[in-house]
Amino acid sequence: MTILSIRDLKVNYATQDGTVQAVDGVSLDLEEGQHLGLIGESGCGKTTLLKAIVQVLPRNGEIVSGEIKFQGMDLLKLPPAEMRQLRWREIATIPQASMDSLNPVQRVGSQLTKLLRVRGGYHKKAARKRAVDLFDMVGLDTERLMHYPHEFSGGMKQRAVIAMALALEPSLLIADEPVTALDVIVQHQILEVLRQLERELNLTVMLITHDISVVAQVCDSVSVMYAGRIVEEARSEPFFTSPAHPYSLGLQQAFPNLARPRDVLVSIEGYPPDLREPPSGCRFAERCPFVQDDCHETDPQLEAVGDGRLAACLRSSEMDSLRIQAEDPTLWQNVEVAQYPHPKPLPHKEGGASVAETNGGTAASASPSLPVGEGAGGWGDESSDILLEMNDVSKQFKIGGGLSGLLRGDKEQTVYAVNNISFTLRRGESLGLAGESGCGKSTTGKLLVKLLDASQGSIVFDGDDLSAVDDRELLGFRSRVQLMFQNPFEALNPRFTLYRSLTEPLIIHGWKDESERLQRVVETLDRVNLRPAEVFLDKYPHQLSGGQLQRVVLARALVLHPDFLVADEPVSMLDVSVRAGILNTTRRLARELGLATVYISHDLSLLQYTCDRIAIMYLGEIVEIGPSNEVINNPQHPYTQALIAAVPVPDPTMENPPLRIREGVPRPTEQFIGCPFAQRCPEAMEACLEIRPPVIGDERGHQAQCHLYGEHRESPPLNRDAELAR
Amino acid sequence: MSRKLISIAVLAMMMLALALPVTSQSMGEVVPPIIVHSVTQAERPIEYETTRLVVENMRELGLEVEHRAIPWAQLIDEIWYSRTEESSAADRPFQMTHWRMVGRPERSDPDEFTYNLFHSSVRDGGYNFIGYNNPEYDALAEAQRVEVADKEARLGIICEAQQVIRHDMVNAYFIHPLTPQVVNTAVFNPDSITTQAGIGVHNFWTWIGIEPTTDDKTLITSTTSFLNSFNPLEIAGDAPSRVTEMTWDRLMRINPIGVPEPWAAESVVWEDQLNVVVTLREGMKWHDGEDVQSDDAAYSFEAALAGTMQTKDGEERFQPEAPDYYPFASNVANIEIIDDLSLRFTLNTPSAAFETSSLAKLNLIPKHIWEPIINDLLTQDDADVDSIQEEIPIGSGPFKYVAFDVNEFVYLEAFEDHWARPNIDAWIMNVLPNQEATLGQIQAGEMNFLWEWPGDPGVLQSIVDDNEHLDLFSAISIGMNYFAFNVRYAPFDDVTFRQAVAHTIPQQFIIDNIFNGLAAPADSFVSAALEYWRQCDDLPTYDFSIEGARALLEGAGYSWDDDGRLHYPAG
Amino acid sequence: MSRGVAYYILGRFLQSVMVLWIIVTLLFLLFRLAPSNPLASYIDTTFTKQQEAALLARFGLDKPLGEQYIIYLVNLLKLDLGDTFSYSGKTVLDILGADLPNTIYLTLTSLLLAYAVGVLGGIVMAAMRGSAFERIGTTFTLMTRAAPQFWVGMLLLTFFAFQWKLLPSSGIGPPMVRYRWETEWDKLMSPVFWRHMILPTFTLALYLHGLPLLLMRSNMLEVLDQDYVTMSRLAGYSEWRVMIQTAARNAMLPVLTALTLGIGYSIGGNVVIEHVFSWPGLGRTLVRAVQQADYPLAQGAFFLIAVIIVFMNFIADILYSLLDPRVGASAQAQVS
Amino acid sequence: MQQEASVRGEPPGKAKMEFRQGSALRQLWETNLEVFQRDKMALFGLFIFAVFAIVAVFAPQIAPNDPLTPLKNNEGDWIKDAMPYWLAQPGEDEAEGYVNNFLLGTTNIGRDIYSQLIHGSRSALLVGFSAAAAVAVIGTVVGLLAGYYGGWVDAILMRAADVAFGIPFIPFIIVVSAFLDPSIWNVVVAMAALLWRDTGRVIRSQVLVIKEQAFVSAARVSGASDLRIIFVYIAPSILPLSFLYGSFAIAWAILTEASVSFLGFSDPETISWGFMLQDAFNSLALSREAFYWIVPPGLCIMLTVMAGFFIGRGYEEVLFPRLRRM
Repeated sequence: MTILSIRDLKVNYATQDGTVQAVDGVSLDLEEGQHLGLIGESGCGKTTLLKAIVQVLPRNGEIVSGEIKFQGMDLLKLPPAEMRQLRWREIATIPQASMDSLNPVQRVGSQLTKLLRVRGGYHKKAARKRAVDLFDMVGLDTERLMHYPHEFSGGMKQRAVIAMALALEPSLLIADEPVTALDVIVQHQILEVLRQLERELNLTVMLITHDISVVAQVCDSVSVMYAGRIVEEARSEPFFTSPAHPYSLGLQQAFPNLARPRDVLVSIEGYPPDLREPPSGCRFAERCPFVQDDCHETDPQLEAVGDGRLAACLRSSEMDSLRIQAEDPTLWQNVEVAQYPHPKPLPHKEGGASVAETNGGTAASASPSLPVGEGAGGWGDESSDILLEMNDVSKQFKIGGGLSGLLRGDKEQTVYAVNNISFTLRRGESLGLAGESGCGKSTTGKLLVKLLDASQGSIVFDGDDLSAVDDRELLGFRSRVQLMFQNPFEALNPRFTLYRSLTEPLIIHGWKDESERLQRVVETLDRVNLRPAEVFLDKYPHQLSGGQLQRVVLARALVLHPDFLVADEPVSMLDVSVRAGILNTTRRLARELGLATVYISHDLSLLQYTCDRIAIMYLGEIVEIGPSNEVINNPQHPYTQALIAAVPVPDPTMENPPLRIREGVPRPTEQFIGCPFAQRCPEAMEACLEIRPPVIGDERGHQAQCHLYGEHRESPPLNRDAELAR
Repeated sequence: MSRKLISIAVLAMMMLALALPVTSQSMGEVVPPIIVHSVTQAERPIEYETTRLVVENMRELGLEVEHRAIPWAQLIDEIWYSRTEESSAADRPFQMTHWRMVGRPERSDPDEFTYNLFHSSVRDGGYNFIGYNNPEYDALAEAQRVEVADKEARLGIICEAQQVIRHDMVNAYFIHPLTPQVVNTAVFNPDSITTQAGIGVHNFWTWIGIEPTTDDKTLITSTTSFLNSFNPLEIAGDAPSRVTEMTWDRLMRINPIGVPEPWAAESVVWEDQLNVVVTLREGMKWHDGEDVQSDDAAYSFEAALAGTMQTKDGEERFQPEAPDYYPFASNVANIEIIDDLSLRFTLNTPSAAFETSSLAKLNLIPKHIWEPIINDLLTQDDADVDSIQEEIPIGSGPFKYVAFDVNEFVYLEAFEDHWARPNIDAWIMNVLPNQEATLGQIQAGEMNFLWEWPGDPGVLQSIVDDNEHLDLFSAISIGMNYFAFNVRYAPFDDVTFRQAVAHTIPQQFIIDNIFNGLAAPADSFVSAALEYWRQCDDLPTYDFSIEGARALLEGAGYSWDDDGRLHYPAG
Repeated sequence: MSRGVAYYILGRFLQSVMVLWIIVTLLFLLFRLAPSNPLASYIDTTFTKQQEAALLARFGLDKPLGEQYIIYLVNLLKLDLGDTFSYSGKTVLDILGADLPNTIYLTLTSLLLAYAVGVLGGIVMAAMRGSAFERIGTTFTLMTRAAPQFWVGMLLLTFFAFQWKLLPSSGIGPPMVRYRWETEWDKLMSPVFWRHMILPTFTLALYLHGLPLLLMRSNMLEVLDQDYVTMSRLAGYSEWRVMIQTAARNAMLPVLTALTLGIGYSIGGNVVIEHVFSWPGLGRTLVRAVQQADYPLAQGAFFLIAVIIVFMNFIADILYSLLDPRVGASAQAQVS
Repeated sequence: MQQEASVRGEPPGKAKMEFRQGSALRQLWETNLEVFQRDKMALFGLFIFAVFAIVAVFAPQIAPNDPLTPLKNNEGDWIKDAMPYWLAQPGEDEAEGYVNNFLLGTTNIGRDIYSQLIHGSRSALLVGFSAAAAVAVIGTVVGLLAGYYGGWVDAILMRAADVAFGIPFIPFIIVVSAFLDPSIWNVVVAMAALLWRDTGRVIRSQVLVIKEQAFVSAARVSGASDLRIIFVYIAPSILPLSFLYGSFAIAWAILTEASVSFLGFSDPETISWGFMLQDAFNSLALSREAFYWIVPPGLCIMLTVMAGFFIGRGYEEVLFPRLRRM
């Protein structure tokens, strides 16, 4: 039975600059018990569609035409009061950013019971009982009912919101990005909950996300939305094996996949069209590698393409051959270049780029195509000797101390952010730091660039101990080490033009000559594929897209020709379609320029794609380190195993194994005698609590710090109840 | 080298020699800038405007004059405490200031002003802050005090004193204010209102004599100043004085024409220059029902004389417990109780003002209440009667205490057992600093007797004109407004200069324009209200005339330079 | 109350005490270094040097500055604000103790009135965002905030008291009535008192209502943009519930804090209103004391107002941390 | 650093360069421009200030009479309580011996009210702008230092702010102006001594936010010094906030000065609107029903204060777009 049926829905937003046709003729059917995934880039109308269904569009939004039928009722003709009654009793919605969806000044439990009483007609007692049941159902401790939202972790909040959404036993659940911005383990747990509830409650679900691997895990069918239209509809399996629309194809190939790593990821460069004046032809034509002339004129309609699939592409009949072509990343790369047409391409860019990017071999061996050794601070490949050494480095923060803290009544606490980590980095090598949030990886990144000073231990950069540098030496260091930031929207001074932002490092480092600076800036912009560079010089950050901004950030990092780059979650804020582009460019340049790189990310598949080696961090310690493939394919530490197991795979046929650890990294306010992971470790033994685990390694440099491989491997398993009682 | 130096020196000396006679012959140094003090406009607009006017006229004499308007408290500081070289403000001693003396019944005798304002003995610490020091005058001031028996002779001395002061122009008197008072004649019989010379209609005689014409026999008045104490041994200001004089009787009272007459005393008989016998009325009662007896009267003076010797910074000092009244009792050498109703005062020195400033000044207080209080105070180092506030003040006056809220109101009612029971039943005084509110209340009938008006008299006049039931009374005050000169320093140490400045005061213009006619011209510290003491030959006059002032200065050798600036006489 | 909150409160309290001590020290220096002479109110034709010295001794002004400071602090701890220069037989505390209730009645009544009107107005303004009504309403509110209080008071006085004689012009009541008020309770039960309070209260409330109104309006607009408000819409709550129970409730928090702070600041800021309406409160006493150079009194009034402000700031912080659970023990409330 | 060989053509011209260098200032200018372009009320506020500024500068030329000197009639007496000519009875003035050309009449001692009003704009603007400038500068510097350096610098400065928050505002101004010589500068100094507290705190918290933003870290990683970070990176971002608080401070300062003058703690030689009202109140203008004396100064105060509010709100709406009217 069709539970939700949308016909030719059109939603417009009135803005100062014109009418945005956010949803433009969407038709959609949702059968009872179906789990539909609605995917697409941000800004393609997914959330608007949701808001239109439950009719909570903002003031400037208007449903222009179309029909939304829910269980036979025409929602658009329903009086507002009756529509209101439907919400959450029949159609439950989990809004985006559900982190902030709980009232911060009310206990979560009372929000839930209030909902049950006001909307569900429950009596006080019954409501309380139901609340307990619901918390149980989503896997939350019922004690938590008495807590305030700020005392919840992100995953717990998400569970609470799910509990609220299911409180009135709706027949349809629409979830908007339910796991975005959550740590991988938490994400895994939430998806587990969703999957379980789908099964138990026989829910009909519509899941809105940009992450196709999430869809693969939870949904049985997929709709792809692009620029206010649905461009493909399919069951999950055929969709993931053989997408029927070039956009789907691109999305699929843009995702790193732990199970089937690629040498080069595809990036769908460019942006969705301006929906104030949508193009008359295919809306994807601008970015499509398979574009033909008639694509620009003819607006393709959603048509059956076999296997019960629908696709809106003029070339859908040739899709099988297109799929094979699409395997070649250069096809998409050409699009990237085409996006910034360059009248006179630089000779040294050609070939080199594609060689480097298709080559994917070990890092430093790729021969850079740039002239080598340009004086002090130049980019050299003198030898493969050690560039950086971390020796037993620790970092603690004191919070709430001092006179003012005392007066404010804060008790001083020490946060052990980084504990005794050691590793070395060779010139040109790339290392990935992975772990859940709060594991100390960003702090390590800051220590590496001396944004923070280590509390103990030494960091030796190119032979100099960083704790002992004087101001002049520090300036020298600063010219050789750079940081690339997570959020490109914050990484640039909004008040500076790009030229000003890029020229600042040069000014600081004493480049007096304006024309030299300009030349360097232009050259660097060119190198990060922002062409023609002059176009960008006078722009302000808000005039650029996220992907472009991140390229500018990269350019600023490279403008001084550093030896060493730390990239802290360089693409986590970006849309999937452009992530790959940034990663590719960074990786290519690092190899071309012999740049040593440290990538910090919670996304192991990304690190596997970009890094020679990966280090796994937990509570400020490196628990495992080794060559990327080794760590991913042969994880030694139980924590690494859990992390890898939690990564969703964009393949509906592969179901992740159930996780054996709970979410939630404890706050690092104490130092552990034994293994910091012991509390969460499924393999924990008695020795883990008392004795520091040994570092066990093999000849390829794959090391793990765990008792499972040491002399205490025979230690009896930990009795957790006894431990809790202690 | 040295030759060159010498020639330069010689040349310079020649030039100096040439220049010196020219300057010294033609004019002296420029008269330095003068600061004229007054209170701020916000505090007393009339005084501020007057000062402004005079300052502008003084500038026409070629003087550089600054008008320094500061709050009263600061003014006191700069005037009172910068009279001598040792003072903290010695770098800027005051030169000229607007000053005001208010009229009080005890000032009906000229002694206080004659002696306390000008005698050289009060030059360093007392009211002679202008630093006037004239042995000839001192003799006159002392003589009038002793001249008890012969009133005519005393008048002669006082006239001479007025002549001296007027000639020496130590204080440039310009007006005696006419105190405007408004009475609601719809509730009071206007004929029953008594005007007291120099005080006005708001006086003791009016309070007990005024006849209410309606059933509501309550007199409601207000003050714009402070009502901060209700204490028979403290002089806290004008408004509290009204209250104490009604609540506590006195042996004598100043009668409407300014002469003391027996009041609580049946008779006051001078046995000689130093001894006076006072006999009390029979049957007087304290408000608590006790009899008023001669030992109460005696104690009233003893309390004022009570005190301890205290050592401070190695200096022995007598510390009176009632410092405000001590000066008025200090001439008493001995008090002898003759019987229950009569007692004899023996004085240290003969004093003509004894009746006015002692017998008619000191409040009679009940010994049975005050003796324990004073005795207690005598054991304490740093407390005096100012720190005492009786729960229910007990006096023997025609009015008795009902309620008192500091700086808010005082509420008295007629004392039924008094031999001169007032015609009204209750007397209420509100504190109303807000003049608008005062006007509103007198018009609305919320208040029926306006006795104090620091504001624009013209407004009051127009209100009275608009309201049939309001009558305006006005009387020349004992008080006066004047400019005081610090005679210690140049240029005000020169009598001619002071006289010239006196010529710049546009007396009539001030009366017409600033006081709206509600002021009388003044030429002496004795008010025209005190008719008897003003029966003197014409005092010197100083008409408003800038030319006159210039002529006077020119005659004394002052001169003006090309920029019109005034220079001292040469030499 | 958790231990963290208890710690927070204790810490804030200690901080308030320290702030107060600094203020008290500044106050001491301010008044000791003042140019006016404390004896100004005593000057009379009979004033002698002897008397002067005695008076200085009586108020302890002849001692060295350091010694005076210690005495001053010790006395403050004993809640002894000293004797006034100009009110005989009364201590500073007596005078201020009589003033304080009047100031509090005036302040609280006006604040409650102002905040009731302001909060409701703010909700309405937020709900009617963009309408002509909102534009006119906010402009009017801005006007009331821009107009000098004393001026508004003067105009109101002219019409209501002088022209139409509807309301009394000043004070808290005629003496014939007032002397029967033996306790504060009697005063509060007296219709005369409330009649006298109407004009000053209205003037003050007219000025004070602007802050809560504008604050409530902007808070509402901010809260209405929050995800949890969207969430309650999505949850199918009625618009009334969304606006009042969720949005207004959350938007109220800063307004409540502002109210608490407002109590402190109004008590110090009522000076002008009390002057215009001759309201016997702390502010009027302070002005008169300053004019009269009655140091102990002015200092005492200043001190008392400062204590109330610091205390109210303290309460506001505590209140905020209690009302908004997010402001935990570690966060410093950034209100005001 | 060695110069790399020119890979590309000629560098762009010099003029364009300078334009780019001044970009931070230009951006700031644009923010200010945006405030007044976006918000008509803010523009109106600016207009009010402009009008009063012109009046203040040319006060002696505009005012027909000296504001402090009482005017005299033919007989040399003061022209007291003259009604504005448009209210006066015809012929009344001739009887009194003067020509009534007073727009707003005269005071009770014959000063020209209109001239006082004109001259009053001087002290209002002087007080308003100098106090606002002081408040903005102190508050900004305090906020920058406390926010950027944190630690004990922050602790001391914020404790100082707490103290400033604990000192009763109007009483403090009264006491200071009573103790010092009456002068508007003392009022300005006293106001500035306390009012910086709000600006300081808000700017501090803003600095704390900006300091954590990646572009500041980026500057640090690039080797920028603390001073460079504070003044090149952080300060321009918080300057609009300083302007915001500055505009509100103009309003508060004018209001406060009026209150203090009204209570009689101002310099009587300097005409201000508050002083005029004090004069009117003490000279019983209410009883005279001299509305031509009472109303204009109050309106002027209200207008200038509102101008400050309008401009402040303009900044608020640009800085905190959520408050924006749709």
